[in-house]
Amino acid sequence: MDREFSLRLYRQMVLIRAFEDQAAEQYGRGRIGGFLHLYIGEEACAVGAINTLRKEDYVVAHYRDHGHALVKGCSTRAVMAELFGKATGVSRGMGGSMHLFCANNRMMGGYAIVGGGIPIGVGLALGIQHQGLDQVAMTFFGDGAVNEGEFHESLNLAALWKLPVVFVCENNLYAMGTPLARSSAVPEIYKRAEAYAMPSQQVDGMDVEAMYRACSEAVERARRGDGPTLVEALTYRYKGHSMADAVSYRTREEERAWHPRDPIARYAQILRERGVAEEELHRIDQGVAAEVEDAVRFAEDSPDPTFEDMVRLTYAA
Amino acid sequence: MDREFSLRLYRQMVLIRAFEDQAAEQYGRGRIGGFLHLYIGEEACAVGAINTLRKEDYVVAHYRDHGHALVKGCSTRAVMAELFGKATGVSRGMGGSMHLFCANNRMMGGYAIVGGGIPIGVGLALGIQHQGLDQVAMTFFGDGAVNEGEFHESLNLAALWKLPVVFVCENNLYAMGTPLARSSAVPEIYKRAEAYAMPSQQVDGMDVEAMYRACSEAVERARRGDGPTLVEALTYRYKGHSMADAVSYRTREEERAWHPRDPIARYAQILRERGVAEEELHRIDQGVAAEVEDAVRFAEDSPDPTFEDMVRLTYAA
Amino acid sequence: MPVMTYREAIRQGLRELLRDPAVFLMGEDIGAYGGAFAVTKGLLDEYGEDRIRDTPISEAVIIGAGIGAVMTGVRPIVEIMTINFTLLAFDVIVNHAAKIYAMSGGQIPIPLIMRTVTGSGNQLGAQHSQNIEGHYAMVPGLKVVAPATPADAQGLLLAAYDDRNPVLFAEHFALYNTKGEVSEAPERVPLGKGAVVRRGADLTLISYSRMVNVCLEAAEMLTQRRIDAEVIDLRTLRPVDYDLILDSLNRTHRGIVVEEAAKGTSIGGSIIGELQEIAFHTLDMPIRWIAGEPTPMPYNRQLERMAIPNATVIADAAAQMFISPKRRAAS
Amino acid sequence: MPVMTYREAIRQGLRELLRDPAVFLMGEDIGAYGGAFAVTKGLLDEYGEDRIRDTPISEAVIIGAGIGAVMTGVRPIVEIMTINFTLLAFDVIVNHAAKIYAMSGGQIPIPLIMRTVTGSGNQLGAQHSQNIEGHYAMVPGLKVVAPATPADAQGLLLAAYDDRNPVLFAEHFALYNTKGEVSEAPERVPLGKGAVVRRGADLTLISYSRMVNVCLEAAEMLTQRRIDAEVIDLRTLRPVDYDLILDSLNRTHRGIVVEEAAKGTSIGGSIIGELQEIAFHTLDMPIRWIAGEPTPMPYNRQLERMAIPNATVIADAAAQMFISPKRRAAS
Ligand SMILES: Cc1ncc(C[n+]2csc(CCOP(=O)(O)OP(=O)(O)O)c2C)c(N)n1
Ligand SMILES: Cc1ncc(C[n+]2csc(CCOP(=O)(O)OP(=O)(O)O)c2C)c(N)n1
Ligand SMILES: [Mg+2]
Ligand SMILES: [Mg+2]
Repeated sequence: MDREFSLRLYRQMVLIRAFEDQAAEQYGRGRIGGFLHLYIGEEACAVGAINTLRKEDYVVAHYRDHGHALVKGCSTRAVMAELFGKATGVSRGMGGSMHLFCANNRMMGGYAIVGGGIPIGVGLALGIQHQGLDQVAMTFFGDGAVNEGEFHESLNLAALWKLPVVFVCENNLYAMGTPLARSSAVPEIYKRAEAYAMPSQQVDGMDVEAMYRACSEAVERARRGDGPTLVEALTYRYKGHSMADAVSYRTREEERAWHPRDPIARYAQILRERGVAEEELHRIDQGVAAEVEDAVRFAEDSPDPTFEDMVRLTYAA
Repeated sequence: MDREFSLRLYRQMVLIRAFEDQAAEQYGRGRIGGFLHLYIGEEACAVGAINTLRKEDYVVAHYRDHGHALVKGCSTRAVMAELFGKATGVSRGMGGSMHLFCANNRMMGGYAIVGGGIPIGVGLALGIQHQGLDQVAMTFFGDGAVNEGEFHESLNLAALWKLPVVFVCENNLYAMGTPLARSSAVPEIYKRAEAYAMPSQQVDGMDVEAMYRACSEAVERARRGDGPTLVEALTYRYKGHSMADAVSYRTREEERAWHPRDPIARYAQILRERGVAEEELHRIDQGVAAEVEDAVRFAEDSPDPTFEDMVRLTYAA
Repeated sequence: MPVMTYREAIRQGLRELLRDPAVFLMGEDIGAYGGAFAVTKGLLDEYGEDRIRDTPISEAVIIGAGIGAVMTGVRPIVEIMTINFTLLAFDVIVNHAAKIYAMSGGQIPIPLIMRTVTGSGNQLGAQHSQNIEGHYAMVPGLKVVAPATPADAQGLLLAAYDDRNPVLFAEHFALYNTKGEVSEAPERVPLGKGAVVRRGADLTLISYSRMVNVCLEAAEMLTQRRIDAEVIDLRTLRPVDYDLILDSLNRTHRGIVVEEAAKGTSIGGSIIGELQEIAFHTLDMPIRWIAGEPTPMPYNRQLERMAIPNATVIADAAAQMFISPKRRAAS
Repeated sequence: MPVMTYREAIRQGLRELLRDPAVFLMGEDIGAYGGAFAVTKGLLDEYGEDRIRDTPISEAVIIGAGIGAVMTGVRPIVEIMTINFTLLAFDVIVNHAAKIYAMSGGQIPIPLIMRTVTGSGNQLGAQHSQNIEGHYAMVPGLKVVAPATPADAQGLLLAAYDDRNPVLFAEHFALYNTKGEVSEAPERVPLGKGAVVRRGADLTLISYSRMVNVCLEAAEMLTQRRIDAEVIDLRTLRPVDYDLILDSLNRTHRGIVVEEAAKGTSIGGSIIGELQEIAFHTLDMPIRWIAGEPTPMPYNRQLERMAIPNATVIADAAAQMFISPKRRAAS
């Protein structure tokens, strides 16, 4: 893999982690409200997957969506400002952490209804197909979402109509406190695609290049007009489901077992082995830290949206 | 197969057909309202499947439910009276053709929402399991219903919890005017069960004994506590979707090709080959004709439910 | 002006919209079957499979895919066979279609037309006889339209296409064969504007969809009793045209809201709730509220008839308002 | 009487019901996780997996399986994590749970308790901040309960268990930590009966769930202005206790309906629609209707606060009713 591109992947993962750490801190200070779902541990999924896309391709995410928004091109400032509920936020302070939208970057939203983004991803692909474009839609969701009926309806329609959509299931083994084996009769999620004769694959979601490779293949297939793919990324969220979660449903041993697989530490090691200097990595880390701090300041200094904004935004004129 | 039992299967199929013919006629005369969905051609499905059940087992059906109700033990009179909307109908004239209920016979309803009965079948099985009983729930639906999300949620839950339920998909190749291949990415419906590691089987739904055998196995599995099965019955509706359907979406050739497979004619032939006398079959036919005529008279002579009935039946006291 | 049925008027409207290559139709049995109510009959042959898309029976993804598609700039017109089945897509409509524009801070409008069929009265039983448009008319972010005439059906459909918001378009099955004049050149009927379909001085009947015809019938009956009723067709249920209603009540000082939906399940309550605040002092007496029986719809023909308001009931209620308002209100 | 939180009162109520071996609980994360709002915390250890069933995220089949199960005589109490997610089961609740008793001609009652959590005010954004109980309260065949106090929460839960109909039981997340006295011995609070929670002579505030507390606060403020407000807690939203409201209005002659839900999305309109007919001549002026802003709920904290009624707004509106009713109504 091209050196510059590798460093880009690395930087994005580091950015997400730093962003999430900062978000957690600001949440603790009461500057961020609502639910906050951190993506720490899962960075390789969004980074590997979304880097296979072009700017004009579409992304849909669930509520654990900071990473997806940042990788798809939303500015760190605008994402942080959204978490602060400010008018300068990606969604003007109307959406919050769970609802990051950025039409310019074709980040078509985070959705707080489990599974809710899946049919929308199908629809984006339908719109692409109808226009005869060679774009792709990629839709992210968790392992818990695959038991919603909409997942099934979406896979069937996408396969039936050969729509250019890539379904990315971020299987972090838990849906809130429910382990996959207690919610899915068959815990290998990628197998669900067989019922629709849809290609599918299980990938190491802690390995950013593996994610990139698997999604590249899926995106190419979609772009060629050969229809959808289901990619199951095996990953782990290091933190609780949201800031409110005391994580009593899994053992500390299990958590520790995942740390050697940390997507960032592992990739840093790979880059070192490929000859990237320690200080280069360090420079990246520092650049990211500055970027996130700047974003916090920006968010703090930004104005709130107004009551008139709220009223006006109920209907498009 | 035991002679008496075979004749019972035969008689039930003949009864359904005669009932449906009569219903069509009465519909033409305006005595039956609403939508009327005939089961002509599909008789072997309900007859083969439901005869594997005990009286205390449960059945749930869709709106094409006359056959299921008759086989599960509802009286011909009460079913016909329901179609006439009379107070003596199985559902007191409140449900009509699409909503046949008979709690005594554990006919737990026909449902007019496609797929609507499927979760209810799962729930019946859950109630059975919670009580530690060895009963079984059987739920019928069409090929169109498998694309509803509820089908998928139901299969997953039933498989995950090993519930004693048998899913019977009556695949008559069309959902209204939509052929299966244009609605399902994989037209082999039984394959959908694999996504949940659920046993499944495709059966000739025009062969009453084949249906009986396949469902016996499924029912035994459920009764043993080994969980659900999906049975896909390949069948054909000879008439339109409902009385309003001019059947313009399929060819007369296709229809004709199914006639040699007529479940009743074929089974009559088999019975003859097994030594049943022509006149015995004839006697059955005549008995059935009389039964259906009696049912029509009964329905005609029955009173309507009252306004007070309607008001009272909004809530259980 | 040519006379055509409500069904033909809608079909013509769809043809007009299909001139835009971004438009395509999507729904269950709208193609090969010609539509459960024959509205889209013939369109598959005219426009082909890419423009007239038969879908699986998957209401949630039909609407959901519609939402995603409009985000790319195309204009699917989705159809749910009857409004009863929209309940399977309730989350998609209410949690998604209605909220994305606001949640995105106004970046992403959802100009999605959702055609569906409402109504009771055909002995279809409880699951197939609901007037659920009222549920949608409660939801901020949605617009809801329920035309009563061929011209309005076509004109509102065209206006819904111009609108940048999700529009639930509720056609009434019992109106499909009713006829009326429809202008040759496509003419918009603006969303959010009701119409006075009968001028009258004594009393205002406020209604929508099929019940407008029933109100007109009642108004006719009332002439016998020398009562001159005005009839308002709301046409759009969200937003409601309160200006028009107020103007009428300021002249008549008496009003009846008439709905086919089971009482309390549509917008009658909300309308009265608003009106009694803004029109209290122009009202000689309380607004009467006539609606369907609050019960699951029975199959039996007689009972079903009794469960739905008819012209006699409306005319009687109206007449009573001119006899002894005090007694009535106190009873 | 012991003092406990709303959360504990419900948990105690569930324990009381779990004495019946036919009862079991079923829902997302109610077991190992202890419930999203910790209501069922500890119950898995006490009752085991067969009685406290964690489900997949499949709202439709959670409710649907509940319906089927009650038909066999067992008594699942199903939980949908928040009322926003019940929209994915809207068909199952409205087309099935609400209608089976009637459609079956009264053979098959559906005594299913559907617990869920309503409310806004926690910056959860548009998809997670809806008070959808009002949608259900429209539906014939359903009963809907929304308790405001620990004692009512427990008492209504027990009464819901005695009832033979489907009951949507809407708890408010912001009330879980509020405390109140709850009798030691389980005490039923009948469905369909409201309560006067504050006696007053001048004005009636009609509300439910968390807004009852806000109304009490407003009533307290009003004493400063020498206005003595009565506060009614509806407790059950379907059926509404009109007798209680009427009795109150006959004494006070002025009323305000207060709802947290976006205006027009709950039962306020229906209640006013009914009241102005049956109470017109006892009313000195129109009933005021105070509810949430009709907009998808914004995330921003200040805007969210502005979108939900508060005590000051209610008190001001009440005070205005004693200044110049004519001017107000005309404005
Ligand atoms: C329809 C719906 N049901 C329930 C919830 C509550 N909820 C929020 S997140 C979540 C778990 C989802 O888990 P998963 O899909 O695995 O995603 P993860 O959080 O692990 O990334 C649940 C149950 C919801 N938001 N929407
Ligand atoms: C949820 C829902 N969507 C649509 C319909 C309209 N509808 C009634 S029957 C039917 C076709 C169902 O076909 P299938 O499941 O194959 O059963 P069949 O009629 O062939 O027995 C449709 C679309 C409905 N009743 N419910
Ligand atoms: Mg997960
Ligand atoms: Mg079929």
